[in-house]
Amino acid sequence: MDAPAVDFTATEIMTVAASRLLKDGTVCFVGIGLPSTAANLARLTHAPDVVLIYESGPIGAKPTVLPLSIGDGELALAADTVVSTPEIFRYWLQGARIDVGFLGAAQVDRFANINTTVIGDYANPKVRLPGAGGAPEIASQAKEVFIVLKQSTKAFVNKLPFITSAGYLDGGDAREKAGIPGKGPAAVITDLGILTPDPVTKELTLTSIHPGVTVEQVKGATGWDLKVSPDLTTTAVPQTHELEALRDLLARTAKAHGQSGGGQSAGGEG
Amino acid sequence: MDAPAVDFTATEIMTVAASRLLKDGTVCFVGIGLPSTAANLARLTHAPDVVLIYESGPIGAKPTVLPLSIGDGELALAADTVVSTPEIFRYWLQGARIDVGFLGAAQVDRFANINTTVIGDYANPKVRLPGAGGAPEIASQAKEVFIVLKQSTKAFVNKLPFITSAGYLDGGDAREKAGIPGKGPAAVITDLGILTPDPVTKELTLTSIHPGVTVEQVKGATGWDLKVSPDLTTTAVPQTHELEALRDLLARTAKAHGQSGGGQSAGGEG
Amino acid sequence: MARLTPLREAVSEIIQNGDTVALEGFTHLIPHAAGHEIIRQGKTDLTLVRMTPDLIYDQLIGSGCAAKLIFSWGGNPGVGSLHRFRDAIEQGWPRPLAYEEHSHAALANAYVAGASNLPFAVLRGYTGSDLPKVNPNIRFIECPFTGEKLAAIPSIRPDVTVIHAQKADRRGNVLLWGIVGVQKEAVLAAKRAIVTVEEVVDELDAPPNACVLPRWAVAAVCHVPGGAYPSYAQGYSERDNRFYQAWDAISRSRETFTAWIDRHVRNTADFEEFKRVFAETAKSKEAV
Amino acid sequence: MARLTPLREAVSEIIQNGDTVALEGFTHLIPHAAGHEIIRQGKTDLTLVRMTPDLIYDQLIGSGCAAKLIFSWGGNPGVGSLHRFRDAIEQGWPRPLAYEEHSHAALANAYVAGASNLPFAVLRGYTGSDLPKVNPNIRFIECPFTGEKLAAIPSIRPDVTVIHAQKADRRGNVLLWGIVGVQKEAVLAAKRAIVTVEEVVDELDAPPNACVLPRWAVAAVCHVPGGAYPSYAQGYSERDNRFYQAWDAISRSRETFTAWIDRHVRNTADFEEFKRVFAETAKSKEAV
Repeated sequence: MDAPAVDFTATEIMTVAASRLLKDGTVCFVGIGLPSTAANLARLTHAPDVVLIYESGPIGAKPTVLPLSIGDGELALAADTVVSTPEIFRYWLQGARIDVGFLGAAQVDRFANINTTVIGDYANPKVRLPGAGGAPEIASQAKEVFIVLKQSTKAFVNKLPFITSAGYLDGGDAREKAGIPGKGPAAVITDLGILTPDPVTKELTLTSIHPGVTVEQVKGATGWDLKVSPDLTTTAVPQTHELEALRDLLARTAKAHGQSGGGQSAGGEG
Repeated sequence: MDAPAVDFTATEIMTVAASRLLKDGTVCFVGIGLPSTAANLARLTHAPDVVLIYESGPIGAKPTVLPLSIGDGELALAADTVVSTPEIFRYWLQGARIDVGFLGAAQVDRFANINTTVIGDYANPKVRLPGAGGAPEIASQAKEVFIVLKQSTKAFVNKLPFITSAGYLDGGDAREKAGIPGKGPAAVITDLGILTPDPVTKELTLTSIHPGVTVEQVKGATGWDLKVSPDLTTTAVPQTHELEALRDLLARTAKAHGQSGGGQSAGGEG
Repeated sequence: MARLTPLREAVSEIIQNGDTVALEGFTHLIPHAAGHEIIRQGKTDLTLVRMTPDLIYDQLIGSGCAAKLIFSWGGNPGVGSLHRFRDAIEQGWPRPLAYEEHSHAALANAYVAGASNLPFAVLRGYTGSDLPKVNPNIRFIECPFTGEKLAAIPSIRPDVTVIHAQKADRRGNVLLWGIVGVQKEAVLAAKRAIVTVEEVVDELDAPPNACVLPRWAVAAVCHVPGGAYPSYAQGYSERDNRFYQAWDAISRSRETFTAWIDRHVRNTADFEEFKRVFAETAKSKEAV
Repeated sequence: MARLTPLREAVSEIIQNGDTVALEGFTHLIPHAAGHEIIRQGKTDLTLVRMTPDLIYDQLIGSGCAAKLIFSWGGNPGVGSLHRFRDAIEQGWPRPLAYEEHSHAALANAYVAGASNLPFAVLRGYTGSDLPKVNPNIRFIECPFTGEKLAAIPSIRPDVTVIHAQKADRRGNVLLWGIVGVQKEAVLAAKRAIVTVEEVVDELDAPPNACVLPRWAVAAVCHVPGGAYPSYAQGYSERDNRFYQAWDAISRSRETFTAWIDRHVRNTADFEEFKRVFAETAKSKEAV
């Protein structure tokens, strides 16, 4: 029986909301962690023909459990084909064959630029993050980009210490002027709501808020004075079949990996 | 029983002489036609571990009959692996992994430059030849090059109308100065003898003459005043086992291809 | 997204007059049936790209389909010259043929650059060759780190690439194997791709890391068994070396060529009829 | 030409102090046993190259083998930070670590350029990123035909590349399959290559167009079953995700790290002994 669910966590609605943005048939370059969870949930629910590409080489991956790493054998076994990593980046991503790049991030700024490199000075970092991985070219070359990460003032900062991967740079037409081919981030999906770029200024604006969350909460979790859309909507709650699919997926994954929450770590690769 | 053969054709001694130049274990990039015949004869006689690479993709090809074309299925079936044509040229030839490039030619000049493009003017050709194929990069990037073709004044010309693939250019250190990595043609094997470059001038010099051929005959088949080495030797006649291996190979080939002399055409692909 | 479609429709809808078209296949898997269909439909003003313009391009050129040729080796492999190619270049028949000439290494790299969505390819190549003197699309650049001089050529980005492969599944995913040549690169370098296949199956059963083209990278998949003839499809057919030799006589004069093309291609409805007519011709010759 | 040789000899003879060494494997087939042998032999001043320096490089860095790191993503996949990598970068322990940082796309292209014997790689990349500001080895060049601006980076040419593969035959030909990552390019970009394998067989029985490295492209093949552990070899073993999580605690302090490396690597003779000692540790933990 399908109906709106009543009991779900903030992470669950974030994952479901992210998954819904993936249309069936879309060719999606998937980052590990939350993006991979959301993309596979889409594949297991409304988008059976979504094509999932992982930077390690699988094209058309159909994992039955979530990969813990970007190169799990599970990804290769049921893929349409597995190519080399250079080919993934050269023929498929740079080849302009990717509709959606689905990324995580350590930090984003108000123009949806991404930092996964350092906090503090590059030469003398306060915190050294994993680095770029595939993100700079996914962010610039996928036709559009979705970013999924939990919202906090640590993660949503006014000015990034380091731009690893371009969103809209300084906003407006800066991205276009820099000669970046893809259209850029279409949405940032968090545990509190959905932020989308203003059509003109490209500043991230709260356009959907998850049920039970207040605008003040979202603003309080943002490191700049977050604009709120006059047409602010409330995110549709997960349907029971979506939530069941997600929970089954995570349970299968935990069982297979001998641990809890595989694929749910925030610091995912790429 | 192995012994010097008594009855053989000019083409046969040419092929046997060419095959003998290939050392066992050599990695050889093989052109179709005479080079392929000679290289496979080497593999079937003194050089079982020679590695034959064809530009269509087979690496370590071990055909039981000669290929009529550069992409015969026979080449793929018993190869160590078959890669893409771009990979052959990029990772294996340009990657400097080829010991010997074994080429045919329509014309050569006194510095072992090769023409396979046009006779006459490029824009208004008298005879349009097939073109470059793989030869320009084989000639420049293999560590050394062997050229095999029948000798005549039409083929051995003083000045080429078009240099498709570099030998020693204008001679001396011209090749080195042009920044060409490989050492260049080590020998031109014909149906009359073997020509090798003078160590200093790089001019092709007759250093071995096939039994029963006169120096005048060779000079008469050369479009320039051919120098003859003071140490001119007579080419060792084919051994019976070599000749038998060659004839068996050609017979098997004729039977398989339903024709005579497959792989013996002079206009083979680059 | 690949549609399973008759070859006639695919050629009609996907190839336009004036297009840059690459029909690839390195001796193996040459898409002859698709070449015939282009002739049948009278497509014209095409810029044809192919590393080894052999019989298939001799037929297209002799039929007047081509305005320009980009190539690196033009001959009848193991036999000799391509007479229609030479007649077009040397005598302008049936129309003048512009041509741009490269080496195999350069064209292979140009397809790789095209598949990689780069405007040019870099290679160590052409040193000492006269080709750069006659082809302004061969230039030289410097490495920004070492200062070394390297050759550069424009990438190949066909409007349409046509290949022949062994298998497709019902959704349009394609598998080829054996001598795979530049086919994957040629398909991915193109805006649109047509693939003719020997067989349509429920499951590809591709080995790991095989050369597979996913359905969404291909515009049309056409089931044309034997569609590589006289080339071959490994595991399905053998190369007809005798036809390559016979082509020398057929193509030597304009008259014998035109008669052959009219009878076997222009006056047949499709590749199935070509095969019937061709078999009849072969039989009657044997009878004589 | 590949010799079948014990891993100890291969590392001793083929890897020299100060070499540029790439140990590759993209989650799959990571050559951990070879990494341990490098630590055991106290190789030092290495420039280590790897797209994803994960546990294997955390161990090499923490053991003082590395002077410099060239990389594009440094983390414990699915778990978090690499503590030894961070300690070296942030605190200079056990020695300062120079590093050069790229994106995956750039390093993958740099290996391709290395395998192709080109001095640099060209890619559409880094646009809008701050990485070119901190890495002088990221430059921009112009297309000689279109004037477009493209990124360029130096090719990667390791002195030695080390990989793990599923199979070798007795002559030293190597087959790997599944997620093959950048291994072929890394091997062909290197002056010398060491391959550890799960199995040595009479015949590879490779499918057509498989990822095969011919024996003459490899310096040494070493039979080290399980040599990817805690990474995996498809068809042979599973990734030990629990060890990746356990590494977080082991590596968090210099003391726990050093104790682990001493017990499991420095004080074991080879990978077989590592496996025995490791199994004992695991058993005693379960007992507690």
